[in-house]
Amino acid sequence: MVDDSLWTIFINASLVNNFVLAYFLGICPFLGVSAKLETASRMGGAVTFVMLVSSICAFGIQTLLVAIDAPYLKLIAFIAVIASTVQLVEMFIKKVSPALFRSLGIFLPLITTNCAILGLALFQTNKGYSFVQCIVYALGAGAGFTLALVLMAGLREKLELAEVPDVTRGTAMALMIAGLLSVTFMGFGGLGG
Amino acid sequence: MASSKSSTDEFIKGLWNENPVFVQVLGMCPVLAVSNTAMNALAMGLATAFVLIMSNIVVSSLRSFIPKQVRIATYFLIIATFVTVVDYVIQAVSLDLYKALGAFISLIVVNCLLLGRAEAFASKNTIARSTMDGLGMGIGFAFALFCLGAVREILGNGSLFGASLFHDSFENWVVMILPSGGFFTLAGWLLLFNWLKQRRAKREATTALGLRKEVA
Amino acid sequence: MRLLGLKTFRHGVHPPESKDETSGLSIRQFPFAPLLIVPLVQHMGAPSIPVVEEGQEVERGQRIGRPDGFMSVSMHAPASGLVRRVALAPSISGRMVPAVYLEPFPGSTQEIEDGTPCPLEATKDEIIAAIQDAGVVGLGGAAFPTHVKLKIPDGKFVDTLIINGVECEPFLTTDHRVMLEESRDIFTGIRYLLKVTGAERVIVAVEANKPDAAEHLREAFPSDLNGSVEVLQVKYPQGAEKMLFSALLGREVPSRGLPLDIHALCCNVATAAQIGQLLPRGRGIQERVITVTGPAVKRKGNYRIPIGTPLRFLLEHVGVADDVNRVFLGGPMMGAAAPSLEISITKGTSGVTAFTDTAAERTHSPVYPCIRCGYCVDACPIFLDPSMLGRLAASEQFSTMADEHHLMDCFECGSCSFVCPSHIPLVQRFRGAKAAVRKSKAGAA
Amino acid sequence: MSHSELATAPTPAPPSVWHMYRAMVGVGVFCGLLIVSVFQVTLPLIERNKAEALQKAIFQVLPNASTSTTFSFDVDGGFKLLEGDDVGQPLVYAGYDDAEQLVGLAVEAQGMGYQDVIALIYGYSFAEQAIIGIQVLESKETPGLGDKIETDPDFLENFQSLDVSVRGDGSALANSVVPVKHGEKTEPWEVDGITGATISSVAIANLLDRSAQYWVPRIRNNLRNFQGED
Amino acid sequence: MANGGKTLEIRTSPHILSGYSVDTIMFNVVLALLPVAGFAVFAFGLAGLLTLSMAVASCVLTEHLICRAAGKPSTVGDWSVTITGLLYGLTLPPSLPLWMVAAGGVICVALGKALFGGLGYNTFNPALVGRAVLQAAFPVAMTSWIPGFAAGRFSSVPSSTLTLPFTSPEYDAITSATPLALWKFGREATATSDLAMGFISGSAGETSSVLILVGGVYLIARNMMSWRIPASIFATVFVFSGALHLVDPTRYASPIFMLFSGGLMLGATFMATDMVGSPMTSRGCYLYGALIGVVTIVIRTWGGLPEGVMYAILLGNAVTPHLDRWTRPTIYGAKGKEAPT
Repeated sequence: MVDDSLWTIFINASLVNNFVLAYFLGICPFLGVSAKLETASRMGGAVTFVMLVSSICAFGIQTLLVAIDAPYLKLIAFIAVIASTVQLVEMFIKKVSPALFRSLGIFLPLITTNCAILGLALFQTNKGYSFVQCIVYALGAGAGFTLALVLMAGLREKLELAEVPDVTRGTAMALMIAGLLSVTFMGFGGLGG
Repeated sequence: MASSKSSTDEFIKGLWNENPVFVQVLGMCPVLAVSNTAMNALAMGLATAFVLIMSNIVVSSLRSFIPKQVRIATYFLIIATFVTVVDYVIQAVSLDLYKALGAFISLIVVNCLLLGRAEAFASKNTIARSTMDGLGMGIGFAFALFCLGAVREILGNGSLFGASLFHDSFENWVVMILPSGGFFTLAGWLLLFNWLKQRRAKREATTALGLRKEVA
Repeated sequence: MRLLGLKTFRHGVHPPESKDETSGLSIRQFPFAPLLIVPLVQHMGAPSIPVVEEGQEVERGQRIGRPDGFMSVSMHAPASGLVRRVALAPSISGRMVPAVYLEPFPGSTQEIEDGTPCPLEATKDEIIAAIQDAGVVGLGGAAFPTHVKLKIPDGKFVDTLIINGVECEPFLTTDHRVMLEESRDIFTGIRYLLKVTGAERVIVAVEANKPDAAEHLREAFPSDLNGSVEVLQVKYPQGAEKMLFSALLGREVPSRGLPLDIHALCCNVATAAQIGQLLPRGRGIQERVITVTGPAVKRKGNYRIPIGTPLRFLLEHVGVADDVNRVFLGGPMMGAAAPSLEISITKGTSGVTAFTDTAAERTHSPVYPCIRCGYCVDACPIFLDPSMLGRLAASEQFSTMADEHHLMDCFECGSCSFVCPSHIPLVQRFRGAKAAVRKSKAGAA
Repeated sequence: MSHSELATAPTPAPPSVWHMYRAMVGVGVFCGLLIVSVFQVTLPLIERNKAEALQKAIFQVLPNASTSTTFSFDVDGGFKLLEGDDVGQPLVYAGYDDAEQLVGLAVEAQGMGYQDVIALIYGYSFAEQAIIGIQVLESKETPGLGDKIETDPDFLENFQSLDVSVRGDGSALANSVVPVKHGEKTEPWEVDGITGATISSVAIANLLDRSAQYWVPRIRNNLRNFQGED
Repeated sequence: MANGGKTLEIRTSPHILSGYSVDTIMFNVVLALLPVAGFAVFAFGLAGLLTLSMAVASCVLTEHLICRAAGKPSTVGDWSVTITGLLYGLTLPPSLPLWMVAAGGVICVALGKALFGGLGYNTFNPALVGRAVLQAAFPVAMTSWIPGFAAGRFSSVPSSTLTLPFTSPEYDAITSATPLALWKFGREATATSDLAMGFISGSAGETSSVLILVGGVYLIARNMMSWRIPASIFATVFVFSGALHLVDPTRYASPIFMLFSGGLMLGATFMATDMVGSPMTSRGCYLYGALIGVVTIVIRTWGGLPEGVMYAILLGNAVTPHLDRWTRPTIYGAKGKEAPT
């Protein structure tokens, strides 16, 4: 029995419990692809899209697994579905829009090992969301991921030109910015409650 | 290919020089998410290490059996299987621990470290070497997680493994067990590692310079 | 664009004007130096080819250099005298350039002989040739050969001619005095320019800090000329061509385009005066009006100085403070620092400004990191982001500066450096970056 | 594929489809066996752990109970003893004392807290017409601040007897459970808040109110469901 | 020759400067903050004085020591760290244990500034970094307020102030709620005159709106601060909260209350305007102010916390690079047709 309103779900997934800054999901791409704004926003778009598709798939699988009473297959089924979803999406985009494929192409394989996608599937199952709630949850999570990534990219591009001390350069600084963003996002606590 | 290296070297490298967390910065999600207490961190580290060792063993023993085209799929399958196993075992052992680790046990599947070792090492090396590699990397990972978890728990909760370390009036630095504390603590460890690395590099440079001067 | 009643452009800065000390002083004739060094490169373009030899005697006003192609002008002897040498001489850029060393005869007269006049009735091409022959270049400072600018290609046209009497550069009062004392020549020059360009109207632009000049020109404005005198708000760099167009016409010269693209043409007021003075008499440029000023100068003033007068002679003549340590040709915003006192006055020199050590703020100001105050962004008349450009320059990302941040549109007016509270030498960095970009482009081509 | 092969054959022929099937199916069978056997071994343990945890929570919120029974609720049919997996139906847990007399019901409830959903179980006493205990099952409230809802003795005292009596007609609660500022509690249906952790304490009060408004009238109207069968 | 053997200095133009310098700007900000700090000391007595002094001292000392450790000349002389210290101190509850004040000061400068490269590269406002981390670290202590103008405030300090390092503070029974908390959790509005004059409890520096505005006007008059940012914040807050207030005055506080309560005045005037973290273009400044205003009201109205200015400004800092990028003005001549090159 989950009666969370769609708005609550969205705000929660994007701001209050931001996937990156509160749940630490998708940290690898967050640190890896956030150096340039352009790639960051594209990655955000790609992840949001895959999240949406795999969330729908995961919802179907969960329904199926409950029906055949095989909860132990959940993880394997999810990861298989996500991997193949990514493949299918890749093929689909390649066929439908080569331009989009060129801009997203290199990120799609990376997304398979993006824990945010699997995390989304697992969380939505744990929370027992309905179909519509799942879609909103996926959109919220994707928006939150993109927001965090884009903010991060802006700050990193700015600091690219800074005289950052040698010890801080690289991942350590990215983590510090992430920590500060995380502190900032704490201000959203209680929204959507 | 590290053909000249002994199995012990494979073990040692994961602990320090190629430490998956501090040096390679891999598998960040669990590192940050469940390192809010030393216990959680250690449990998570050991769970990951277990999956890593087992998947390394299985992958390396099947390495001639698996065709190249389907290797990633099979690796995922193998890893996911062991993660499911760990998931159920932890549930059976302690429900509280299971609750604390939450979905992050399942998320071991997408830890880049596992697929990385399977692809880069286990699929090309003998079972013995792969085991040692898995052990080294796994323990190195668990060690790093413990380092984070210990700092966060000591400052954030005034305790270590749940045992209170200070007087009751100790004021907890709550931020340390919050998400931002995870980022800051890891950043702090990385700063320390960077600093040590740079200091060593500088010292080596000056020694080399000194030698050159002596020669001259 | 109009603000508070007076037209102006957006952005810009308000440096202290420091014009009061010389703006009231009439133009005075300057004596000949014992040796005049007349560089054959006083303009943008190809050096003139010397037509005199060592040991040759020349008359004042006689041609000593002929143009080398269209992008070049004639040179004339500033005094009657003996050509000592035709050799290299130091220049403001620090490079050695070919020059004619001329020793004026003692007692050489400052009277000028007339040549073959070029009347207003002549054809366009004849007038253009006469301007080239008179050695006229832009006297505002850029020293661009005027006849090149006036040669309008087929298919292009000019509807408005702007005569630039803004003189926004602090300290300088050259144009101010010229407007007051040579208005007749200015209007004669304007007639020639209108004829050549085919423009329908002329606007004489004067900054609001020279009300007497504006008033005088308004009174002297010939009734048969279609045009007006416009008073503009006091703001630097109001005198830049592009700023004038946007202030007066509301038109913007396209990026890396020419004024012709917006059917306008701009000419400095002193240049117009020279044309009006020289063409009816068939003469060439031999001297020009220069403001000699600055805290270190004892007898400040506006002088009519023979071209080729060495800086050392000039400063000795007007007297400078003992602790003078910086001399600029031009004003303090865009003027170039003199590398030595051996260089000489050229056609492009609109002023000589000397500073003492104590007045030289920049020397002692520590450089801080950019604090992103945004002063420079609000100052840049081209709407660039000097802060970003400065940071990019510091990390030597020159191609990014040119490709994404329009580095090449910067015309080095100095507004950003002037306002920067961190004292970052922005313009200096941009010059370096531009040179690097040009070099790499040349290398690629 | 070993190295010697690689060395001798620069462009190795792609493996046959059979090899791929063999690998996938083989690994799949191995993995399937492993998972299913582990699942079978651990399942009873896990069930037992969960049951114990639930039992503990029920006895915590119904201090006088010594046994408990699970009921499922159907909007049309009222409460029924849970048989098998009655998936999808909300559950309540009835607690009985040593004399097998019904002491009360334990009900699970959840609502949005400061950071995330707070899930708790509360005990409802028939005799007192009041909530007589709560136990937080899941909360991510700020440690040291929001998590006082689990530790603050003053706050927990609210729930030793929180009035949730129903109106005469049995349709709704007589008084809503309302949060008040710390130290300003005057009525038995008010919840005395925690200074500095207002959000979390208000969230508890609100989620209890919402749950009690729904459950308490239904429980009272179907009282015989719990007594009749035992 | 008059200048004898002296060599000429060759520097590129321009050769004159506006006379503005980083240290003069920073020093003037310190001057503008002094009345606010003075009022804080007047209102909270010894506790206020100790909090502010400790905040400034810890920040300045940290910066000095870090510069030393890095083998660079100390940058304390540019006054920027003094501003950080003052602002940070002004945002703290005056009864905060001094050891926490010191710890936060170290965090301000080390985490907020030095590790990013020092002045000019501190993307987030250092004072707010310190405060936000403290708020997350010690939520209870950071939300325990003492009332201002207490009797005997100049002769004694609250028991919490002198808590031993690393131990929990003990509070006297005199803690009281801020106007925002009173509104949020009890719908009690505070009189506007009390808000404006500072007869309320709250952070050391958020109590006197009038003096904050005086300082702001001084800086704006000297062109040392962007007027656009505070103007945009105030306008947004006024319009947004005013619209809400019109909808339901019992649920949503009046716009005047929103403007004058909490840290909005101090934040909008002195922290959001920190040059390093705010946009450089004018349009960027308007958007930045609007964002801060909206986020502040959203957090205050619907969020879990009574006050959101700090988070709003930090978020504004994070968005600044994008604002700068989006509002970059079109360069001169780009509108016309591109000329053949």
